[in-house]
Amino acid sequence: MLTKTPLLNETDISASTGGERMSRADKEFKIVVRNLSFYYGKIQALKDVSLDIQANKVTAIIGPSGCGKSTFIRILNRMNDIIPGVRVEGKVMIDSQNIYDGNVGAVEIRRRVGMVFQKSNPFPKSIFENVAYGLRISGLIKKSSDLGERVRRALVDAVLWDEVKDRLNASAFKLSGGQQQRLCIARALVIEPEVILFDEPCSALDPTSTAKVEELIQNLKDKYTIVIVTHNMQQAARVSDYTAFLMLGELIEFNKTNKMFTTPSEKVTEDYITGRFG
Amino acid sequence: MISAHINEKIAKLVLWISSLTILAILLAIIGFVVMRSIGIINLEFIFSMPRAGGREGGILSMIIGTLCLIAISTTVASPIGIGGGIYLTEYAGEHPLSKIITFGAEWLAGVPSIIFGLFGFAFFVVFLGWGFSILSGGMVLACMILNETIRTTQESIKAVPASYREASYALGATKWQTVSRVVLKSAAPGILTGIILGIGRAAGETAAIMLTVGSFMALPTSLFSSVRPMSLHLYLLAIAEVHPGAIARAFGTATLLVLMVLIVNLSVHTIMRRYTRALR
Amino acid sequence: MLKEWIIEKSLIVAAMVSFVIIAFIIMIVFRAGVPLIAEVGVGNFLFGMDWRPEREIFGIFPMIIGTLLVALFSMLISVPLGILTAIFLAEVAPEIMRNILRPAIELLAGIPSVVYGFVGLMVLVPFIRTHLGPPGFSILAGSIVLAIMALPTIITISEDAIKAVPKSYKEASFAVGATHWQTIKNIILPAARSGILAGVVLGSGRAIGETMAAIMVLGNLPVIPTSVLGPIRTLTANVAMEMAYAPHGPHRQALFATGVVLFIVVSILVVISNRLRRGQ
Amino acid sequence: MKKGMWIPIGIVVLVAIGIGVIIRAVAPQVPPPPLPAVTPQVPLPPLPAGRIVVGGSSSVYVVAVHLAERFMDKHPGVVVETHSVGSTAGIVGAREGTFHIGMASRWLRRDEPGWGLREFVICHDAIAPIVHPNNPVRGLTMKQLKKIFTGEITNWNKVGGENLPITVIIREAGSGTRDAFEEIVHEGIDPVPTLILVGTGGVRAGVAGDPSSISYVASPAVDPTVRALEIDGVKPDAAAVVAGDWAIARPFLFLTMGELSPLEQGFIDFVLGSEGQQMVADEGLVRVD
Repeated sequence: MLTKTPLLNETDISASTGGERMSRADKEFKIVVRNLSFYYGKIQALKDVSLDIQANKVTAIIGPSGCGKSTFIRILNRMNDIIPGVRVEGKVMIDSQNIYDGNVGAVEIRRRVGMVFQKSNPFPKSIFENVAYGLRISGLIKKSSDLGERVRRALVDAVLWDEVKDRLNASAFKLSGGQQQRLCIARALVIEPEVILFDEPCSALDPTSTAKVEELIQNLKDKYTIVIVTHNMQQAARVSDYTAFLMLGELIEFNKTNKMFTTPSEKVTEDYITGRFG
Repeated sequence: MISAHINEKIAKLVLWISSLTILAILLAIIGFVVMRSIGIINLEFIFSMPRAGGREGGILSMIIGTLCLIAISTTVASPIGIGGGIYLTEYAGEHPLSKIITFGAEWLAGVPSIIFGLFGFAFFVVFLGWGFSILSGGMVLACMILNETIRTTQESIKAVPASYREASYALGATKWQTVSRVVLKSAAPGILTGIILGIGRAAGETAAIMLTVGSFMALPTSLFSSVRPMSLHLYLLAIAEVHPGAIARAFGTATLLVLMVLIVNLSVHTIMRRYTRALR
Repeated sequence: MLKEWIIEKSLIVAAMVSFVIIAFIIMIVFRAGVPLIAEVGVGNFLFGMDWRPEREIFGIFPMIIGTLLVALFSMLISVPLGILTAIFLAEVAPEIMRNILRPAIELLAGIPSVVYGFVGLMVLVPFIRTHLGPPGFSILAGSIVLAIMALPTIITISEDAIKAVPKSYKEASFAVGATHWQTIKNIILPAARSGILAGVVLGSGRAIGETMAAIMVLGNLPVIPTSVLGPIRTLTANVAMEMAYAPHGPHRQALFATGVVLFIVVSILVVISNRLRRGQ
Repeated sequence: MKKGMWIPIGIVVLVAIGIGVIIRAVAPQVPPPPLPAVTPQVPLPPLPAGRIVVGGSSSVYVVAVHLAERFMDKHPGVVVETHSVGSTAGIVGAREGTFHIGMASRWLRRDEPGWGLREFVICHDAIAPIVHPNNPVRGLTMKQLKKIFTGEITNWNKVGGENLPITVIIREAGSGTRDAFEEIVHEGIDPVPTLILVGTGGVRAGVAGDPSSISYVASPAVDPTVRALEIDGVKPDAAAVVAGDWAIARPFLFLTMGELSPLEQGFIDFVLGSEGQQMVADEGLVRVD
C-alpha cells in the first residue's frame, strides 16, 4: 500500500513515466486525476491537480472555503457540465476511461458515480418515489416487484428502512433533516453506482444525525469508493482513509489521513489543520 | 439507455421547433403588415392631416389623438401607481391591508378592457358628463395601466438592497427621506420602464376607448374634444370605412402602431441595460 | 413629523385607488346591468338561446358557450406551444436564442389586439375560407388569433415558474443519471405545475377578455356552433359591437348585463390563478 | 378588513366625485351625455360658439364627413364634430342631447316619431343587395331575396346559381341599413344569417372574399370588389330611386330637438343647399332638391 505514495512527491508523473506507469495505476486506483485544471469563464478554479483515489476507501477533500473542493468533486461526475461557460483541462480516469472523452456521455458517468449534496434535496415526491426515481428513469426495471425490492434494499443500506417502512407513500418533506439526508443517500445507492461523492453531507445536520451519516459512510466503503468533501477537519479525520488538502485551487498535500493529521509534510497544511487560518 | 438518449434528442428538437414557430409567427405578422404598408407610409402619411373624410391626407390627427390619450393616462396613473407601489413595499409590510390591495391590483389586471370601456362610458361619459372626449378615454386608460405601474414599482423597490435603507437610517434619516432619496433613486429606472410599458398598452388599446373617445378625425382643441386614436382608426378602417384606400391605410396605421410598440420595448431595454450596468 | 404622517396617509390613499376602481366598476356596471337580469330572470338570461335585441329577447347562452369554446380551443393551441417554449427558454436555449426570443415574446405581448384582429381578418379568414371551406369567419380563426395573443402570458409565467424550481432538485436528478429531458419531465415540470397552471388560467382569462380580435374574425353569430369552421359570438364582442351603437333602454341594459356576466367569469379566473400562484 | 381602511377609501371616493363635479362645472358646455331612455327629455344646452356635434348612422356619416369638412372650410372657427355610431344611437342622441344633430339612415319607427324630433331628409339612398363578382346570379325577385335572408332558400341552385350553400351576411343590431332592409324586405320575419359582420366595410369585405355570400350595403359603397344584384329587373341606382322603381330605398335624415341654433341652422341650410346637394349626388345618393 505504501508504494502508492502521494503523487505530489513525484515529479510530473505523466510526462516522465509515460503510458506504462499510467496503466499500472489504472488497475489499482479507481479514479485517476491528471493535470486537472478547471475554469469558470476566465476564472481558474483548479490548477493542475493530479490525484489518485483508491477503490473501497474513503477519500476526504479538505480546505478553506473557496479552495475549489466542491468544484473538484463535481468534476468527478461531470456535474459541472450543467453550468454554462465552464472548461475542463486534463484527464479524469475512472477505471482507465477518461470521463471527459468526447464519446463518453455525462449521463452514463453519473449513473456510475452517485452524489449526495450539502443540503438534503429530496424531490417533492413520496419517500418511495424519491428512491425509485433513479431506477425508473434508467428504464432497467420492468417489474414493479423488483422495483419495490431494490428500493427496500437501498433504504436498508442507508439505515432508513426501519424508520420509514410504514409510510413509504408519505411526502419526503415529512422526514427530519437527518432522515432526508439518508433518503438522499438511499436515492444514490439504489442505482448501484461504483463511486459515491459526498459534498459536505453533514453541514446542515445536528450532531446526532451527523454521527449516523458518518457511521453510514464507514459501512458503505465495503461496496463503494467514496469521496467526501468537508470543511470539518475532525470529520475528515474520523471517516476518511486518505485526505487531500486543497488551497486556492491547488492540491497542497495528499496523504493517508492519519499521517496527514499527525505529521503533515507541508507547513501550510499544518497551519490549516491546527487552525492557524481557515 | 439508448431510448433515453433518443428521447432527449427528440424532446430538444420539439423544444427548438416550438420556439422557432413562435419566432416565425412574430416575423410573419410584422412582415405581412409592413410589406402591405409599403407605398402608403411616407412622411405625408405621418405628418399631414386627414382630408376628404380620411380618404386623402395622412393620419396626423390620429397620432396626436393617441399621444393625448397617453399623456393623460400616464399623468394620472403614474403618481397614483408609484405611490401605491411605495406604500405596499415600504409601509404596509405584512399588514393584511397589503394583501387585499395587491389582490385588488391583480384583479384589476384581469378585468377585460371592454369592461373598462363599459365602466368608462357609464361613469366618465354619462355620469360625470365629460362626453366622448380625450379626458374620458384618458381616464379609462389610466385605470387600466395603473396596475402595471404599481406592479413594476413594487418589483423595482423590492430589488433595492436592504443595506441601502439601513445605511440611510443609520445616518438619522426619516422614513420618507430614506424612501425618497435612497430607495426611489435606485428604483427609478425600473419604475420608468413600468411607465413606458403602460404607455405601450395605452397606445394600442381599442376596446376600452371605443366607447369613450368618440371617433372625430380633427385635432383636439380641449380636454373635452373627441379624437380618433390610431388603434380605433385602424379598427374603423378595417370594418367601417368604404373608400377604396381604406385597407391600404389600415396597413399603414397598423405598421405605425407596431413601430410604436417597438420603440417602447427598445427604450425599456435600453434603460434596463444601463441600469443593470450601473448597478455592477 | 406631521409631514411624514401626511405622506404616509396619502400613500395609503394611492394604494387604495385600484381597489376603489374595482369597487366603482362593480357598482356602476352592475347597477346598469343587474336590473335587467332580474327582470328577464337569471335563468332566462343565462340560458336563453335567442338574442334578438330588437324584439327585446335577451338570452346569452350561445355567447357563454362561444366564449368558453374559443378560450378552450385557443388554449389547446397555445398551452403546448407556450409551455414548450417556456421550457426551452428556461432550460435548453443557448444564450443567443434566449437573447432573440425574449424580446420577440415581449414584442408579441406588446402588439395591440386590433392589429392581431386585422391580420387575422386579412390572412386567416380568407385562408380558412379557401382551404377549409366557407365562411372563414370561424372558431378556428378566432382560436388561432387568441392563442397567439395568449402565448406571451403563458410563456412568461411558466418560465418564471420553471426558474423558481430549486436548482437542487435538478442537481439531484442529474446525479442519479437522469438525462436533461427526464429531469425536466419528471422533476422540474411537476414542481412548477401550479405556477404553470396559473399562467394557463391567466392566459385563458386573456382569451376570454379579448374583444377586438374576437369581433373581427369570429363572425359574431349568436348561435351554438356545430363545427370549428362555424362562426360564434363572444360575450366581449356582444358588448363591443352593439354598445358602439349606444342604443337605449333595455338593449343597453342587456349589454351591461353581458358585461356583468363577463366580469364574474373573469374574476373567478383571477381568484383561481391567485390561489395557484400562492400555492407554489 | 381593518376598520381604518374605510377612511382612505372614503377619501378617494369623495375626491374622485369632487373632481368630477368640479370639472363638470368648469367644463365648456359639452352636450349632456346620453342618459337612459326612461329619463325625460333633456333640453339642449346653449351652444358654445362655433361647435356642433353631429352623430349617428355610419352610412350617413360617410357623406356627412365631407359636408362637415366643406362647411368648416367655408366658416373658419366653426367645428362640426362627426361621429359614426349607428342610426339608433343617432336618433336617441338627438333626443337626449348627445348630438346637436342626429343622423339616421331609416325612417323613425315604433315610438320614435312621438319624441318631438324635427326631421330633415337630406337625401335618399338605395340599399343594394350585393354578391361576389363571380356569382353567375345577376338578379333575384323580391320574394327570393326575402326567402334567402329569412332562411327559406339556402342554396344558390334554387335561384339559378351554382350548387353552393348561401352565406347570408347581415349587419349588427342597431345598423340603420339593416333596419331599413329588414323593414322593406323581410315583412316582419327575423333574419337567419350565417354571419354577422360589423360595419359597411366589414360586410363588403366579407362578400368580396366569399363567392357564396350575399349581403347589402348602401349603394355608394358598391365598388368593383362586389356586384349589386338587380331586383325584379331593376338596377339599384339613383335614377331608379327617383323613378320610384327601386323598393329598397331609405332616406338619410338629420334630426334635431327643440329650437335650432344659428350654427345648426347654418349647417342644415348648407347641406340642403345646392352645393351640399351636389356633394351628396357626387357620392351616388339621390338629391332631394
